[in-house]
Amino acid sequence: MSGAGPRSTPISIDEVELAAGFGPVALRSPILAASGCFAYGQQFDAFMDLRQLGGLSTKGISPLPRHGNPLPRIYETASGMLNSIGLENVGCAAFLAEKLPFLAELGVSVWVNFFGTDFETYVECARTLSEGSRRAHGDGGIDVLEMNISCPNIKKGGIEFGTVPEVAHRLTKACVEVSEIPIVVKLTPNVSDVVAMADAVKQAGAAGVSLINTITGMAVDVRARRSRIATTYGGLSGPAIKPVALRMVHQVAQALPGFPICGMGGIISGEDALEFLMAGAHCVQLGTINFSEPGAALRVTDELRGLMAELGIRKIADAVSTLEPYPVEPPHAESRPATEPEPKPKPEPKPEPR
Amino acid sequence: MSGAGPRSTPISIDEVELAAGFGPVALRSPILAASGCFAYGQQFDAFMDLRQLGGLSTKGISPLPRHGNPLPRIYETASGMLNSIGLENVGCAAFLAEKLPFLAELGVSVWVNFFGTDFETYVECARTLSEGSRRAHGDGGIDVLEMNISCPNIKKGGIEFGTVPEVAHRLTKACVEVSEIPIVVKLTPNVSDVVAMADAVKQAGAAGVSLINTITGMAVDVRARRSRIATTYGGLSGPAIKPVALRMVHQVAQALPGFPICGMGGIISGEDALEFLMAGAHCVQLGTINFSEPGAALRVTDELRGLMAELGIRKIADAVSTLEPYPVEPPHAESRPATEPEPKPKPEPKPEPR
Amino acid sequence: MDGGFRIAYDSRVATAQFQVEVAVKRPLTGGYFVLELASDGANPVADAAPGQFVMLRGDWGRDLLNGRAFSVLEPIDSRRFSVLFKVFGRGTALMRDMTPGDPMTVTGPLGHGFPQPRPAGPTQILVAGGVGLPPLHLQARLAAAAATSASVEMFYGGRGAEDLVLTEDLERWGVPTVLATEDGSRGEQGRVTAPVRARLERAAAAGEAVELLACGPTPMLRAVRELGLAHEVPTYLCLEEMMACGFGVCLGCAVPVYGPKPYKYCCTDGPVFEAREVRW
Amino acid sequence: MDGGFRIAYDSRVATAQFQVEVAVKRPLTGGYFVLELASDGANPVADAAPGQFVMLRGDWGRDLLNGRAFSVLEPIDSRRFSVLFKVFGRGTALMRDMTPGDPMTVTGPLGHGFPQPRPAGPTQILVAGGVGLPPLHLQARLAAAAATSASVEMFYGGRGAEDLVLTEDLERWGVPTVLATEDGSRGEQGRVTAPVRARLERAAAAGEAVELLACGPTPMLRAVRELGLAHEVPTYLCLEEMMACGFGVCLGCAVPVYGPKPYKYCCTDGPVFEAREVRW
Ligand SMILES: Cc1cc2nc3c(=O)[nH]c(=O)nc-3n(C[C@H](O)[C@H](O)[C@H](O)COP(=O)(O)OP(=O)(O)OC[C@H]3O[C@@H](n4cnc5c(N)ncnc54)[C@H](O)[C@@H]3O)c2cc1C
Ligand SMILES: Cc1cc2nc3c(=O)[nH]c(=O)nc-3n(C[C@H](O)[C@H](O)[C@H](O)COP(=O)(O)OP(=O)(O)OC[C@H]3O[C@@H](n4cnc5c(N)ncnc54)[C@H](O)[C@@H]3O)c2cc1C
Ligand SMILES: Cc1cc2nc3c(=O)[nH]c(=O)nc-3n(C[C@H](O)[C@H](O)[C@H](O)COP(=O)(O)O)c2cc1C
Ligand SMILES: Cc1cc2nc3c(=O)[nH]c(=O)nc-3n(C[C@H](O)[C@H](O)[C@H](O)COP(=O)(O)O)c2cc1C
Ligand code: FES
Ligand code: FES
Repeated sequence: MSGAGPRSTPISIDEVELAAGFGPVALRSPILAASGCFAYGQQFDAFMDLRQLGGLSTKGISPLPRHGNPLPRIYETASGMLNSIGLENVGCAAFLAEKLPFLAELGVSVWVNFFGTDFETYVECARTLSEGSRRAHGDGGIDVLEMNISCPNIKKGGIEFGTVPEVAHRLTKACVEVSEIPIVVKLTPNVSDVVAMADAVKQAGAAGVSLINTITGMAVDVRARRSRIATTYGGLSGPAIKPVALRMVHQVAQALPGFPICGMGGIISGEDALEFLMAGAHCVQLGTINFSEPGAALRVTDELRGLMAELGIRKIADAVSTLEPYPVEPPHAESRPATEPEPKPKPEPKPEPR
Repeated sequence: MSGAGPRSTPISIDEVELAAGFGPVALRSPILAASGCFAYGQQFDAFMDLRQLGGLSTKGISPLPRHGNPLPRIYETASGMLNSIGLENVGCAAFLAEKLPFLAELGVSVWVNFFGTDFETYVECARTLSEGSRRAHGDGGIDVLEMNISCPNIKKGGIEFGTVPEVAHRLTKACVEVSEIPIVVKLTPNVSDVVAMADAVKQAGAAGVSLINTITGMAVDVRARRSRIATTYGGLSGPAIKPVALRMVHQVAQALPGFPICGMGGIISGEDALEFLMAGAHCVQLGTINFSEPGAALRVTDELRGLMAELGIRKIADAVSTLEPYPVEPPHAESRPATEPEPKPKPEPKPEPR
Repeated sequence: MDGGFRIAYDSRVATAQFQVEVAVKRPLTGGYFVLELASDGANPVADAAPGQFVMLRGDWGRDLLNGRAFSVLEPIDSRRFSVLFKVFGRGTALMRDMTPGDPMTVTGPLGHGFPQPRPAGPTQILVAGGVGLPPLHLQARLAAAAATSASVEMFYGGRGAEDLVLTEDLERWGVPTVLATEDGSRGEQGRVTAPVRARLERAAAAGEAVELLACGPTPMLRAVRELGLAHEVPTYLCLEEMMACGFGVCLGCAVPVYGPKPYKYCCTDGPVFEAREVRW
Repeated sequence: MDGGFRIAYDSRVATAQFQVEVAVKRPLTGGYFVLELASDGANPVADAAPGQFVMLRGDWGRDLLNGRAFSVLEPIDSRRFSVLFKVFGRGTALMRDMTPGDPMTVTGPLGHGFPQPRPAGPTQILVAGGVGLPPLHLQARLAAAAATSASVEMFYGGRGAEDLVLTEDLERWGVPTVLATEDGSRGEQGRVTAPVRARLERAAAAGEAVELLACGPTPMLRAVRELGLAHEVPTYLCLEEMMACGFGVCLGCAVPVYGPKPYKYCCTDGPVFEAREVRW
């Protein structure tokens, strides 16, 4: 294949700094846990030192508690899984009273994923969470309100919030206005033009975007002649969707340089995380992998640190949005030109099998 | 889990009929080979008896020959692969002269995938292929013109053909008008609303839709700091995308009952194929699997036949669009009602581990 | 190189994730296997109660994402435990192909098990079918070890004789056992619920206090539930739902219940539920 | 149950897909392995020429989708052949873990190999690096067998001594061999292209007709290409591109060339290309 990549000089593990910046939000590491895959954090206390996380995003919170969908709610597919949990959650009040105090103590970046069932309840939820957090914890409570406008389970209007730029713009603006806490909008991949969506929420004052939520999918039980999911469709997550997530992160990073992006979708290794950073994410979240490997976030953090040392990348900022183009092939001609361009000194070979 | 599926009585393999109908097109089996994954058919002659196929779709043809994209063009991802071949093809004239005669001889349904670089060349391509085939082969040449409006590689207008319903409508109508051969439109999954697209081309006179083309994706080589694909993005195919494909087939089948759908995306087994049929596809195509297993189409055909026998499904039409809803859970209450509804006779258990 | 994933965490609390190796894979009749797993250090599965389970995962790459749930068959000692399985889908097929020394990752023990046999308590009628045997086999083992075996009786059903495994253990422990096969090749002919019904009627006639503890295929559990409700005896069902995590975070394993909320969770609230509670 | 996929087709033509079993897996130094594969019946790889390759796939499930390309190391007899590999990514890691009896699917032999050694033809200078050894090893084997070994000379390079494998074969066949290692632990110190350059200069001075045949890492092939062009000797490079199919249908393995079309295909037009043709 044509040429090899840029040369890199390994550095020592201790020289690697994982501190990351996500717009106004400082993170001690770019590795966070994703919404819906980490509950409200407590369960993971048994498996790892939560303080080593960059942060975590809670299960999506709505103004009132919600019960979930009928079963079955999940099904495994090739390198991925479908879920239709139904945004079950304890509601704003119980979250603030019972869950936030534990999270506020941790000292990691607390992202609270939230949603409403219509325009008003979205705004109400943002206001309640922002006010409740400031009242009880000052600056030390919720760091980011991650607004989920990508939920396929909300009947009325839900789809439009996530797929029509103007609607998303209005909603974001209204929530930003009532919240003292930065609002990051979590976008759905189920759109023709993710850049238009990101641009719309950016113009509305969003502090950044989270990319991507699950892709709507389905599986069929041919013996029972039914969908594998009671609500027919579910959201696809896991390694299967990583290429789609990376593409969307890259599209938005190219179109809106500097606008903070939190990347996610199928990350299970430090190398995966670095792919997202290089494509343009400022930090990443781990979702599905937490189910099979509750300590995954720390393993991935270690792997990322090791890989950065190997590749001589000192700081996270030195990785973000740093992809290079391929060298241009010599122009095509019927036969090799007599005066072939001087062979340029070739870059160091990267590890290749041959 | 709640209840089991419908009871089925196995039948003998010989009772299974694979003949399928796709609107005006009769197929000896619902298993076809997908465009871009079967070249023009000849290479597979070495691996299988092509006459046992339901049909095949050729590599996409444009009015003039096209060379492909720079390399690398492909990369393997979790349960899938990315490609950016660049719609390399021999062009209409060479196709009609050199490739079609071989295909016309086979006696299987010949689908010719085609595209243009703008409105005019699309229409020109449809006309040339239709006229050329009728002139040389009468009714025995091309059976379906599969119009690819989902190509991410066409610079100008290409995206709009595939993502804006009105544009797709106009283009389809123009091509239908110049073609004596049924036109099936191959839709892209990279849209917010696939039903709107399907409806638009149906109204324009399309004989059916092919669902889905690849999902735009990306992978990063962190050592070389480049995309794994020279053109940055590629199309994701393979088992990873099957849930998305099934969902779109089901959405279109529900919204436009009876409208012929050719389903594809990650099919590698007879069970996969039956999932698509039950979700609403009238026939299916196999893509990526042909690369690693050139005889896959016949294995899948055998597996489908065996599974139909096991499940007592005599004809393809008895499988198409036959999913059933889940039984409704008893209503929720604080405690079990004294007069619990009489336990209904439960259906036969399907094979379950416990 | 693109990652498969493996981990090695120390167990920090009773429920943890830890590494084991396949120590023994013992084929039984009917396609069943006993898989004995061993860890380097002491592991918390040693204290597992009947009905508790583990999530198991081999070094299987990215396609099979989640662990698979298996009831603990025997907590052998501080380092070893075993499970019973039968090939069902892709994960269990990979387990069949494993050989001693192969690494696996375990999360557990998880969930809440059956009520313990109480020395002077009601007679516990254990109803087992298929791969639902392990919790009841372990319940019988503990009852026998506590020399209170008189208080448990096993009713164990299968399609044919080859589906009834590990019955020699029950014999050795002196646990009264009724076997039933649908084809009549061993024990009574028919479903196991028939002798259970007879036993309940006998108890009712004698005014004997009994409890039902069941684990097996869903249709069997539905039948046991109805028997228990009809005879108004305490009835505990060990349920099985699709699980991604096993420790209460994915919310995938919902069980419809009566109560303040419409759903409980199989992994953390169960897998053992009271029959009256289950909204079936 | 969700399908893994396996197939069993009879070979109908010279290029076909067929099943084999791992017969022997022989570890060499430097992490290299020789994998010997055996089919039940005769298979077409028996006739493979140096540079021809096979697509190999184990029973690996849905994650690893496509076959992996490997040059034929030795077409042993009508049923057996071998390949040489080193662990690079996930597929080759799975190959390292395979044991005798494990099934694999083979497509091949594929592609076009090197020009044959001709009894009175030019001296063929074979340049090999890393896993690029097999085609040249086979070329040397055939030359030796045809008793024309005088017309081939091997130049073989690696990082260290452990990267130079199967050199005992070359010795046994009496093939003149120059070894080079970057760390100087065996043969000349430095890249293998240095002695090749010297050899070309010697040939030029003596008016000796020579050809270059090379297979190895891309940077080595680029250097050999430039040497060949500079010395105006016929130069054949065995290239390696990402391949999904190996038989000309995916169009993934494009090689930029000079000629009527801008691309040829590594799998069907190559993998051996003339240096002048390659648009690098
Ligand atoms: C609490 C509990 C205890 C269990 N104990 C045992 C036991 O001791 N022995 C035994 O053989 N089996 C037991 N099972 C069932 C066992 O988990 C499934 O047979 C197994 O997950 C099937 O995996 P597979 O990869 O072979 O099947 P696949 O169908 O390929 O699995 C696909 C996905 O579905 C999930 N899945 C499939 N079937 C079930 C099911 N019935 N329940 C839960 N998840 C399922 C898998 O975990 C996986 O995520 C238990 C299940 C539960 C919930
Ligand atoms: C004609 C030809 C002959 C070859 N002969 C040999 C040989 O004799 N011995 C040997 O060890 N290796 C050989 N290779 C390279 C070998 O195919 C790759 O090392 C192997 O595909 C890597 O697979 P993986 O799963 O370990 O790596 P991964 O990186 O996990 O593979 C991911 C995907 O990329 C493809 N891929 C990765 N690297 C390459 C590459 N360099 N070339 C082509 N495809 C690649 C894989 O096939 C797979 O589809 C040859 C390649 C070609 C094209
Ligand atoms: C079971 C489950 C529940 C989820 N719940 C939420 C949620 O409440 N809010 C939200 O924004 N995203 C939710 N997600 C999406 C994840 O946060 C994440 O965007 C997605 O799963 C992709 O990442 P992954 O591939 O690493 O899992 C959920 C995902 C899963 C699998
Ligand atoms: C290498 C490659 C080339 C393709 N070329 C075309 C094409 O020319 N025209 C087209 O409509 N679809 C093309 N496709 C898309 C396939 O026909 C199919 O829609 C898609 O791959 C999903 O099916 P699969 O998952 O079974 O591969 C191509 C796919 C691949 C992998
Ligand atoms: S299995 Fe995840 S919550 Fe129960
Ligand atoms: S590898 Fe598919 S065309 Fe060459």
